Amino acid sequence: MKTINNELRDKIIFAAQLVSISLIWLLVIGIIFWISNLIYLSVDLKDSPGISIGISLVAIPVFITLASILTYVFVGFHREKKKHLNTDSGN
Amino acid sequence: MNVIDLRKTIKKNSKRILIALSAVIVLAMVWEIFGAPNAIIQPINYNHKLHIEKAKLTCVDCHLFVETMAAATIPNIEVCSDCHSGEPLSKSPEEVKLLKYIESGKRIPWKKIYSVPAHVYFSHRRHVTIGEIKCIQCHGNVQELTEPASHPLWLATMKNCIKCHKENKVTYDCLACHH
Amino acid sequence: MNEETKNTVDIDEALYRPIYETGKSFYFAVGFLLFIIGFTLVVYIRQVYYGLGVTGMNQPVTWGFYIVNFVFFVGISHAGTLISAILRLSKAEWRRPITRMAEVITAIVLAIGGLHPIIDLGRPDRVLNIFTAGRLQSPLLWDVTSITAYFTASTVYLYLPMIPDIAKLRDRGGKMVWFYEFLSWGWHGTEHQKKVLSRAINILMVMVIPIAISVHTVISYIFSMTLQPGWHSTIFGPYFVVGAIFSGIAALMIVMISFRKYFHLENYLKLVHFRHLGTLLLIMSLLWFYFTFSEYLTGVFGAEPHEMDVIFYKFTGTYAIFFWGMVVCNFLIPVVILAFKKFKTIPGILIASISVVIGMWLERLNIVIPSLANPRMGLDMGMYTPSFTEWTLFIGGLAVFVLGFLVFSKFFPIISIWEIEEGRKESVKEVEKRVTSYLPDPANSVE
Amino acid sequence: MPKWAMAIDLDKCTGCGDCMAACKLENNVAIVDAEQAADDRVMLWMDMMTIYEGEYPNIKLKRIPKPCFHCDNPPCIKVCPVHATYKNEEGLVAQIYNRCIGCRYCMAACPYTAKVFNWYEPEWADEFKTCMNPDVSLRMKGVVEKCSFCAHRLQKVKENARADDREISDGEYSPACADSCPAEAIFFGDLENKESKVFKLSNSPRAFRELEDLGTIPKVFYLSEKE
Repeated sequence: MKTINNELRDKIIFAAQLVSISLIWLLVIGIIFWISNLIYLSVDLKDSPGISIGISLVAIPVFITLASILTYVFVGFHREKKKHLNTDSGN
Repeated sequence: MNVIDLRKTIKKNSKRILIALSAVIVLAMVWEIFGAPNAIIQPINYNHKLHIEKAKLTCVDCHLFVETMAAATIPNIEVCSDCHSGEPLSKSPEEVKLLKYIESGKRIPWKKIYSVPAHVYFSHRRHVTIGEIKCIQCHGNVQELTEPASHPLWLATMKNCIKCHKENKVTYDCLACHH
Repeated sequence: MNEETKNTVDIDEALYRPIYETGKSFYFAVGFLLFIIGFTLVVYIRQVYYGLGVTGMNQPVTWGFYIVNFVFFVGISHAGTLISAILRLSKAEWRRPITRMAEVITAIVLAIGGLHPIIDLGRPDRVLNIFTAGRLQSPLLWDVTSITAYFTASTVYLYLPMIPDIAKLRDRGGKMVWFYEFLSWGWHGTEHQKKVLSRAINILMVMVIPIAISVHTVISYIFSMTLQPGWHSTIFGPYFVVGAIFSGIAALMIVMISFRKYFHLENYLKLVHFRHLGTLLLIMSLLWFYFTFSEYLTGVFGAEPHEMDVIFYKFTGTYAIFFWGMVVCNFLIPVVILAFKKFKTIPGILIASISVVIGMWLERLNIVIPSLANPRMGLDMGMYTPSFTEWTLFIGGLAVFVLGFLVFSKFFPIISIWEIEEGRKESVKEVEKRVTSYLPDPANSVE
Repeated sequence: MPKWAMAIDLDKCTGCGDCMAACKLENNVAIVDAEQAADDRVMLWMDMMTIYEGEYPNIKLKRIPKPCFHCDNPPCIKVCPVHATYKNEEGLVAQIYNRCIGCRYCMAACPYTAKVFNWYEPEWADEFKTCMNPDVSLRMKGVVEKCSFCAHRLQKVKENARADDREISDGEYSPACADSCPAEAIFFGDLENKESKVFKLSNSPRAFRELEDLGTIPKVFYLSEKE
């Protein structure tokens, strides 16, 4: 009973972690959508689109990098955790 | 044990439950967005078709200012009474209602179907006379209607306005409508 | 399992204590702050209901306290991430007990500061227009993007170095294990994990510095992109950045001193830390004076009539008291205290820090209001008196700051435990090795 | 494309303030109470600058009507975060009230302080409500507004001209202030039309513009022998 509970708990926590990591990607994708919408608007209204594109070229990579760093850490930790658990059970 | 059984059944059918739940949510959203809006019921069941075919009227005969002013105007007793006065012209119970309004001098409380917000300047003249747009384009095939439209055929949202203006290469400068 | 971990961390027990022991004064403080915040909320809702007329702003002075506080709070937020990134990058060993607090300041104050432009809006209900119909060409949108980026970056930068500590809390068991397990991301301190973490922190700290600098530069652009006298100046970008770091360090020291006193962390936050930060503050104070001097000298020397109106308004006019108060608070007091070792004690540094925070707030006031109060056309001079609403929202902002800090200290260690441990275990040797590598090679020098 | 501009002859102007009153009535500009007015929250699209020169008893008084200058290079439109203020093809600097979020950045950026803000929900006495201009939408609290060169009149004029299939003649479109000026000191017209009165006045040696060195290129010309 207890072990089932623990497994379920681990799974729930892992799912929650996955959700939180996907949230940051959601934020990044949202920002990309937003900025591209603004670029479309500035082209449509002939309102100096060059500036918008310039700003977006700086802003978007920053957000992507931030999210990738988080994902990198998350993936890096969990790959190791699995190994860690395997060696534990092996012992 | 009961709890575990319940958990097992839930686990087994989790996919189905999930699908059912999401289907309900999607349906609710679709209903909310595309569902029929409340039908508008007019005080008199006016028959456009009859008036156009039998009485040989045109739109401008009753909607007096379509071609010359911003507002097209909805005809009221003073326009109706040009034809309907004294003896009823038909056996329709609707006409009796109209005559009652005319006799008592009360205005018919028509409900507006097409309207633009107060911060929008819309001119029928600009669209009908200058732009040469047919009434059908926005109001639908009114001459075939035997009773008043229960909901607008075309919604006067800014998105719809801009869409048409872009298609017809007319200005969509904000100042043309907002001032 | 529990006993093992407990034994190993016993030395730093003092750092766990704030999390597990909650005194009556804590609840009292939280209750009091919540009361203030609730009251602030009521006042804000009243402002939304009646319109911005309830503030003291008027026609020539269209921006008031809200924008002043926006610039001020965002300035304070530079304490953190920027200072901690610079210290980490330069491998300053004395950074270890400081970085966490600095990063927390950033996250909390940035959130408060970022809200201020929304408070300032006449139509907060239309704020979404920025997303549906925004103009990236407007400096306000530059702000929105850069503050979002900085907030994301600094939260990540606060969170990642905290993971090992969260894992420690998880292993100790006790309250809310699931919460710590969720946040610890399966950290077990293996070599690979350590490598991943340190690599991520390294990339982040290099990235965070330009983002942080861009944020305050962009905030200065709000002013310097206009043609107004006193604002339209190329020096504003660096001037604001320097001012921000300046006020940030001061705020950091105030927070450090209060926590030191409140949680009895004298053993961790020693005089030497304050002295080092004090020296940094002194440098920033001199730098600030240099920028201020250049800013006003160019104005006075050029003597453009509209520019002179604004300058005289500050030097001898209505704002003279605030202008000279700013000079005293930002330059005279800190320099006198920090330049002499005799005064450079904890109370002395506290006085200097408080004076700098007040001075920097006055500086923001001196930048925003006088330029607006002296319109170029031959119009009457404007007047600005903040109303009760504005004062309340200012105090409310400060209350959110304190509350944020208190709540944070209840859930996470306010001083990075693993970094202290690492310092104890490894850095002494490492520093020795590093310092020897700086010295001339004895074998070579003999020849 | 026409380019609408205004010329104000200060030598003719008596400083009576009729333009201000006409503007307020034409554009449904809210009337604030005395307390608000004392707090510098008067709402005027057409303002009157009063400049005192000299010391008592030799005081000279200058009265200069000041609408929005509808600059060709407007500093206000560059800073707007939501396209609520922009310059259209005919050179009118427009303010779209329903788009405005009330950040007041344009007000801070305008070197002429030509814009006003609705600090409270505008209110009118019942007597006023009957004489509102239906062509101009009412503003709500928390938005910025300013002189529009009576753009609603332009729409009407354009509509009339196009219905009759002709060009707009000089002087056909003119804002309320120009129409009402008893001294006939305000002229309005198209700068691109070389025959128009405004074009001729703008090239007069008496013509000058406010703060020309800023490069905002205002489209309101002042005419004066002095200064």
